[in-house]
Amino acid sequence: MADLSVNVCGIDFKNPIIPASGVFGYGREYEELFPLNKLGGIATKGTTLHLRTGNLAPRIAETPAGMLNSVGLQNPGIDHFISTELPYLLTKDLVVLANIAGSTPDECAEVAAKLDDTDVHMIELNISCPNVKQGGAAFGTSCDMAGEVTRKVRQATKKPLVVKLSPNVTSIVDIAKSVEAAGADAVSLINTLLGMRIDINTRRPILRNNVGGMSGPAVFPIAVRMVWQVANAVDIPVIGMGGVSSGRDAIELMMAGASAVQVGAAIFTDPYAPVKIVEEMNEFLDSKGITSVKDIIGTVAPW
Amino acid sequence: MADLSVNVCGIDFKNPIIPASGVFGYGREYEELFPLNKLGGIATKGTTLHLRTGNLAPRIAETPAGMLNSVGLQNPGIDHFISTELPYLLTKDLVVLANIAGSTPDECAEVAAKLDDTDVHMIELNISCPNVKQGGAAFGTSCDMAGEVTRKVRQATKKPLVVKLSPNVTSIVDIAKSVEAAGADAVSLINTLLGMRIDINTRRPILRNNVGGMSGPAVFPIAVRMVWQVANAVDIPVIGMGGVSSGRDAIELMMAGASAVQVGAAIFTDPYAPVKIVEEMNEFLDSKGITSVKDIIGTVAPW
Amino acid sequence: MKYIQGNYIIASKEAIARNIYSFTISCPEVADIACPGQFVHIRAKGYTLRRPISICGIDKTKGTLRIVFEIRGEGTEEISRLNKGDLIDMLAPLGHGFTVSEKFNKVILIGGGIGTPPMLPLAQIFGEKATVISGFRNASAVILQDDFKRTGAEAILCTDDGSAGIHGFVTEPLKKLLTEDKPDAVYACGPMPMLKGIAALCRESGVYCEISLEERMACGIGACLGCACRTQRNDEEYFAHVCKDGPVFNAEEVLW
Amino acid sequence: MKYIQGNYIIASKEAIARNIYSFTISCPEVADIACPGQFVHIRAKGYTLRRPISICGIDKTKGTLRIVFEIRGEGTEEISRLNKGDLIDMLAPLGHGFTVSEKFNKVILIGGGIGTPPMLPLAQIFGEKATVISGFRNASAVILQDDFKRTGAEAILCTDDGSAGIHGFVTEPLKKLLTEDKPDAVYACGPMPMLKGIAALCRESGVYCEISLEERMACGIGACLGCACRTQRNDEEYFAHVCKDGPVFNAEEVLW
Ligand SMILES: Cc1cc2nc3c(=O)[nH]c(=O)nc-3n(C[C@H](O)[C@H](O)[C@H](O)COP(=O)(O)OP(=O)(O)OC[C@H]3O[C@@H](n4cnc5c(N)ncnc54)[C@H](O)[C@@H]3O)c2cc1C
Ligand SMILES: Cc1cc2nc3c(=O)[nH]c(=O)nc-3n(C[C@H](O)[C@H](O)[C@H](O)COP(=O)(O)OP(=O)(O)OC[C@H]3O[C@@H](n4cnc5c(N)ncnc54)[C@H](O)[C@@H]3O)c2cc1C
Ligand SMILES: Cc1cc2nc3c(=O)[nH]c(=O)nc-3n(C[C@H](O)[C@H](O)[C@H](O)COP(=O)(O)O)c2cc1C
Ligand SMILES: Cc1cc2nc3c(=O)[nH]c(=O)nc-3n(C[C@H](O)[C@H](O)[C@H](O)COP(=O)(O)O)c2cc1C
Ligand code: FES
Ligand code: FES
Repeated sequence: MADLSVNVCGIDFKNPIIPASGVFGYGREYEELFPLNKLGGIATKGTTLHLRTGNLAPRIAETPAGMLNSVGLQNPGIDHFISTELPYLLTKDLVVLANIAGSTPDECAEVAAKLDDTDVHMIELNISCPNVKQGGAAFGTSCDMAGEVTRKVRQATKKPLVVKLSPNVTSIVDIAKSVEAAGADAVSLINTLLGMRIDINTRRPILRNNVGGMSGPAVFPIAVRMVWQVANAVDIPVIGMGGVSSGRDAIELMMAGASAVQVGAAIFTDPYAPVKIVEEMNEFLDSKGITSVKDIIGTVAPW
Repeated sequence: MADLSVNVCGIDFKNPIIPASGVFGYGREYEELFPLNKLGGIATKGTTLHLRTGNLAPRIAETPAGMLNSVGLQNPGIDHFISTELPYLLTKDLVVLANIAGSTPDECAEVAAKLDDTDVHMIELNISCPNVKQGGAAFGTSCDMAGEVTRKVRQATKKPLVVKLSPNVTSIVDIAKSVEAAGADAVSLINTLLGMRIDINTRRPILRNNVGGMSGPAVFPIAVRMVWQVANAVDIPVIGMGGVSSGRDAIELMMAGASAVQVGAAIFTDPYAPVKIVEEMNEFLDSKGITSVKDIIGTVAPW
Repeated sequence: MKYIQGNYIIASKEAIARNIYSFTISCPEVADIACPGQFVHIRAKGYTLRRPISICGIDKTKGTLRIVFEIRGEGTEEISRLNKGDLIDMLAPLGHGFTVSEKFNKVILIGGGIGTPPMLPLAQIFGEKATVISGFRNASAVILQDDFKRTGAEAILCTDDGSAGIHGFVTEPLKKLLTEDKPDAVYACGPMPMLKGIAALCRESGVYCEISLEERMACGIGACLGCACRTQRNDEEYFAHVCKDGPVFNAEEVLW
Repeated sequence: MKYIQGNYIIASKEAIARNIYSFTISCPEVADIACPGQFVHIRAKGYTLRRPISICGIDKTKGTLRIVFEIRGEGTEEISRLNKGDLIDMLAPLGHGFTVSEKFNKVILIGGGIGTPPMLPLAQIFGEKATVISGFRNASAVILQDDFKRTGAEAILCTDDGSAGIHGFVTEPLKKLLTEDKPDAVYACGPMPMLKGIAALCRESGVYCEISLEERMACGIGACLGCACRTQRNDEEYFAHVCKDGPVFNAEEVLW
């Protein structure tokens, strides 16, 4: 049994596996299947200042080895999260990353400020949601905006601040550097890639929002590349995600430079995916005689 | 039997299907399997001023529903193309798109100038190859550079000029507009997405070049989105590609706005893919009573 | 709420119409807790998303569930390749089913096309108290009529082209029944325009109506918020989720 | 050059060692034109890239090819699930095979691990003129020894751990043979370090040596330029392609 624990900006995780924001709600639904304490952490559904109803349906489309979603940040608002969901999650013996978003930098800061008074472990600031009109990807695709929103949120909270980056950019390294300079304690990547599917019988986009965010195994090579580039360019830790569906994938992303790994769409294919991934990682490490998963982080040897 | 012919900037194609540059060499190898005149056109292997040896192997990696390549523009040089490959292809009753690349705008222009004296039908200027150190993606990820190289090549040739765009950008629409303004007659998209895979046993990137370009079905939703965005933003025709592996995919990309469709990685899975795609498109059109494939171009009705 | 994910043996497989298959699946722990109107979420090998399919039969004694599905695309085609004896990966039972009240003495069950299967467990419960109206494109698409008759329910068959049963839509016999002999409840599943028409008729007649909706799903259990459906409760608009709050909704709550 | 893509019936399937399978495939038109050293490019359901596998037997009379492959990853695992009677999708025969000369009176064939199969068609041609040296990790990985013996060739077996045959690498017996009784040619296939060692020994002894290389492939027919191999011809460096110019190369031409 290898030591699977990791530490990301001062927070201890019993293992590196975290269900990604948006696929796991606030944990209650999957708790019917397994105890949440099997997980290293949970990234909660993107939460905003006020309740949001999200986009019209259809919000989901399938793609080769992946999917599109255009949920559009439906959520009950941060007050509900703090009063009802967070206290429950905090009893579950796993790290809680509160994923937050907002239409303006000030709104993001206000949400973060509310969390600052709670016992939440980390804040994951989503500056990369492709499914909302304001904020979202607009923040994540400009270095200036990314820096500004990070700075404002930084000022609003002393919690470890993870900024979640968009892959829909020319240089994710530049964005990562700019949020690092603005005070982020870590970055997480990748959010979804903007995609589209059309029903050729009706000639309508399958998603009511026309376009949506692509995730799942299809995007894994892009995640590996971006994690590798960013981990080599910044001094803060990187939380990796994008298409991870097996222990081997998680190991690969950690070798590329991730200190912890989030799992999204794979959970829809197999709800036990995060738990199995933990087991598979352990098997791999044992088979190689590696005693601690920390020893593989960033160990890829480029040619 | 529906009318499958299309016309892209004045050039007639008997059908919209074109093997994409780099997967089909100069056509000779696949001619063992089927006559080239079954195809609408051929986009030839990216060719530069002088012979290039390309990158070290491994140059190929598999990914979920896709692949990476880092061939690095290995080619025999434009003079060989003009003396040996082009005359042969011109006897084959299909449109020849000469795909060209170069390390500097001037080099690209010089290659184009050489082609200007030949009977090649179109020039496809690749400003988006992720696998070479100079030129390549560097041109395709900046509006200024993309405009400059297009302008220089435009001045060097009167041939219809298609500029091939990179998906590794924040706004492909901006790049498309800038090459349109610089005199491109059409744009083709998408080239490959930059990705990486690591062999977790050796901790080495699978590709000797560390990173490579991702293509295949996995990228299809990104291609649909980008073709749709670009087709709605420019007045010149769009040649679509990226992950097309069936007649339904080709129809979808044309509904998104493509006037013709290139097929790449799918040919590796099934060498007859381009021929089958033509047949499947015809079947679909017939089943819907659509008499000409031209009638579906850009007909998606967004919500 | 309670659901399980597991691999279960297909006890029998039958092709009951062109491209329509019936599977009986041995899954005692699921059958034990399943209710009419719920669905199962099936993994199709090679596909990222599971496919939601209604429960068409629950046999708690034998520990089996029955599903009936049509090949509509690649995923259902892949599932249709499974054979008797193979394992099927299900997350089940899911969702909020039909409200079944012992007080109901007369109910109408309406199924349109591949929306017919979820009506069968209700027919089994209500028996002679139920009238089942099923509508299909044409005679070759007709399914489950003998099953309905075996429950003791009255079965009225309609086809769009008149090639079997009554020529016309299910709303015609429904109109007649609503005026002639007002039922306690109407339950329906099928294409949206049909459900909309049924809901309007029930509203006019003041009859309680429940409908089962479809939406594209990812998680199937209410976590991803993918399968939104605009509803209203207590005069407030509310984005419910088909997989958790539905698939069965009170027709009055749905904002069409 | 000539190759065909088609779906062919698997005439027989055998597990010949742990995770190693032997298929005999009925494909008269391919068998008819196949030569020793060529390979087939097999489609694995659900995977984008085909898998290259050497030809291990050619029976032009029966119209069959034999392949022997090891499960190394997901694609070969998928292919291993095919059974007798199933169709296998092949693009074949591909590549440039071994140079077989009637003038050769004594040849040495060397296979390392899963590099052994392509040596069998050569052994069939050379028969008693051939000495086959095969090397494996251990006794449980040993394959094809009886097949080699049936060709009349002399078969020398080595294992890394001495659990079968000679304890040590194939280069030991090779050294001996090169000095004792100089052959006309050496043919080899196996891991790179082994091939490098063999090439060096042959060069020292001035013996003609051909080796079969591996590289990751896409098209398999020379179109995509994916499977590059640094070689030199006429003192000029040249990026050859394993699928078309190889997999068999003159050892002298390869730049290691
Ligand atoms: C609660 C519920 C119960 C259902 N019960 C039945 C049933 O008993 N029998 C039956 O034949 N069908 C039923 N359906 C419809 C069935 O889920 C779809 O026909 C099926 O998902 C189509 O998958 P595919 O792979 O064939 O099509 P594809 O078009 O290849 O599927 C692509 C994606 O779209 C989704 N999708 C496509 N059509 C639908 C749809 N109508 N509803 C939801 N998702 C869709 C798929 O699930 C998949 O994610 C039900 C749907 C829901 C939501
Ligand atoms: C000319 C040639 C002949 C071969 N003959 C045989 C044979 O007779 N028997 C046998 O067991 N194996 C043979 N191999 C090796 C065989 O092709 C690989 O073991 C196989 O491709 C691995 O696929 P996978 O799905 O199991 O592995 P994965 O790692 O899942 O494959 C991922 C990708 O890498 C490629 N790949 C991985 N390893 C290799 C490799 N060693 N060579 C080339 N591509 C690789 C795969 O083709 C695929 O594209 C041969 C290879 C070549 C090039
Ligand atoms: C249905 C769905 C909803 C999502 N919602 C959010 C969200 O609210 N906030 C966020 O930061 N990311 C959200 N994401 C993105 C994921 O957290 C993750 O970054 C992405 O899906 C890539 O990982 P994967 O390929 O493992 O799914 C969502 C993804 C999906 C599929
Ligand atoms: C092996 C390989 C080589 C390629 N070489 C070139 C090239 O030389 N020039 C070019 O413009 N695009 C090149 N491409 C990109 C393709 O033309 C195409 O844009 C891309 O693969 C997306 O299409 P696909 O998903 O159908 O493969 C290459 C792609 C592959 C897979
Ligand atoms: S499918 Fe995830 S909430 Fe309904
Ligand atoms: S695999 Fe395409 S050239 Fe060899």
